[in-house]
Amino acid sequence: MNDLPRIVEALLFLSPEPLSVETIADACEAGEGEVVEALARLREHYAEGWRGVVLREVAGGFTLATDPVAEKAARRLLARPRTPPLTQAQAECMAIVAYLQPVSRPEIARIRGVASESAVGTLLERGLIEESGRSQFGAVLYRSTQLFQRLFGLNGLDELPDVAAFDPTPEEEGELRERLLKAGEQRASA
Amino acid sequence: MNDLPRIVEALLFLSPEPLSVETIADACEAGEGEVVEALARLREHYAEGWRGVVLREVAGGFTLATDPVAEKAARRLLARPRTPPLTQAQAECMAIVAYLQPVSRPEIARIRGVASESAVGTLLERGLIEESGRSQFGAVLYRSTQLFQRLFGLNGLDELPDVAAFDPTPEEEGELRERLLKAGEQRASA
Amino acid sequence: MAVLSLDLDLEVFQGPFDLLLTLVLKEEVDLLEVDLADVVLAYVEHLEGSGELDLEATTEFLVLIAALLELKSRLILPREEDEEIDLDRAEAADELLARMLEYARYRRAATFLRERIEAESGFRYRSAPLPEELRRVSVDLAEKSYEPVTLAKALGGLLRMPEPISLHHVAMPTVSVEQRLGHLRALLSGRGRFTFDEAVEGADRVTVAVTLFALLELYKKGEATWEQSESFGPIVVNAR
Repeated sequence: MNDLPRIVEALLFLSPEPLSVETIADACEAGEGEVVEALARLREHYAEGWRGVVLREVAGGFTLATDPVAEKAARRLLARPRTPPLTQAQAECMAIVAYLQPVSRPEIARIRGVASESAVGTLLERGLIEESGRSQFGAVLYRSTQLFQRLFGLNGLDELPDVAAFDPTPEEEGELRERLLKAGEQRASA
Repeated sequence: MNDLPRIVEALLFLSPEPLSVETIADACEAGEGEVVEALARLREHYAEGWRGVVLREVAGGFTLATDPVAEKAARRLLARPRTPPLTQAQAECMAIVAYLQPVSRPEIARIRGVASESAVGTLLERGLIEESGRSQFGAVLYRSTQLFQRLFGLNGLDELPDVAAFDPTPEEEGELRERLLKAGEQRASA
Repeated sequence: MAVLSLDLDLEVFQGPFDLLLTLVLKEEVDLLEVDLADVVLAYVEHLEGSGELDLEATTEFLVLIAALLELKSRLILPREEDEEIDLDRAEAADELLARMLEYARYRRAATFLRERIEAESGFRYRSAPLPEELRRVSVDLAEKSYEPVTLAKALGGLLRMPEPISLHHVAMPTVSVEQRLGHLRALLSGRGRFTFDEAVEGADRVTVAVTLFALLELYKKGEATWEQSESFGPIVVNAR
């Protein structure tokens, strides 16, 4: 039994990009002729008509893609926002953007006292925040989205709860942003 | 001809995370019974042995993964090492979190008898554990993640073997104690 | 070299480490009389001699020595006067064994997990971006999933000023056990009786700690005893 068609299928499954016969042959340490043959066998299997995934030949080579029969279900599945619980880092970044928007990534990092790339990236990817122009120094600014308001059950940003209840120093006067930055600087140096 | 198995296959192909029967049923607007049946049909096809992709049940849902037969070729294609193995320290911390979660870092250190900062840090970074609130004394608590279940091929935490299974048996324990004592007597009388 | 065969040459005991453990477990050697600092020194010497650091063995050693230290400190400071020390000792030996067994449990569980991740490493999951037409998330499908109060809490937490950094511990300790021993002996011979607070009046934390250590040494040598009528109450030291 020849494993090559199986291996080729696995590579096509994993790769986000179409694969050329040459690339596949290199990865499998096989001849291009053998790969062409393996692809032909795969094509047969995929052509049987019961599959939800199809083998396509496009400009750059071969790739697997979903059959249009699944499009409606796919949209229902994937268009629904994913809402795993927020980690502490994500919640802090989300709070900073929600209360101080528009706010830049360096500013978020300064307030938290730690680099916040990955948390901000996740919030962007989940559609909770979005870009909103650039600061005078050229840094990308972020603001919260409609989706954010929906997922937190808010009708507007003015419905955000008062921070004072969780503020350890309510008697202190001053701008929220400034005080956050000050605390952040101390955290960063701690 | 029923399209459901095809659609389910397409959804599994697209989704970045394992899908529960319920989620699939929602997306397909089908009954859970039908989905279970469709999954059974898919499983048959995938079990035929010529496929490079397998249907797996992990982390509370179904997902597609490549068969280990393709591992070497996949590594060459993606130039990405496979999941790095765990060091002994990491594995011990992982075991303590998996079994005792939520558990704090001092508690992990108490059981292991040594500070475990760096191993816990690596597990956090690799997404195998995550924070889960704080203990009554203010220590951060940790729990295992979905990714942990996926990488260890577990369909749920209940698939972890009973931790008592790793206890020395009463005989072994008695033997251990006795051996220590006997060695002591011999040396003491020598 | 296994930790258990580490050779020890102590005042009350000569032989390998595992024999010492055995004798402590059998209560044939009084843990109170074992100088654990010497055990640690012997191990450090052994490490220096071998020139390499075996992490596993060192971990094992630390677990054992930590358990012994905890036991010993409990023996030195009985919680209630009328509590039988012998009872404590038996309990303590059992606890040492229990702790070793608990660690053994998770060591074995760790082996299981390592084998498991190894066996799973051949399976790879797809992580390709979604096709363009499926990338838009629908706001209409969104339902309330998070509590707004978590945001206020997160932001409020960020307003908390961290403690200023203390450089206190950087200063080199200049006080030795010998010095504090001298200080305590002077107090003992002068008055025969004093409180711990008097002995450390105006001293910094390191000095307080070293003084406590010196006091334990005096007790061990039979020069002093102490009493404390209630938790956190004054500690009265008497010449013996």
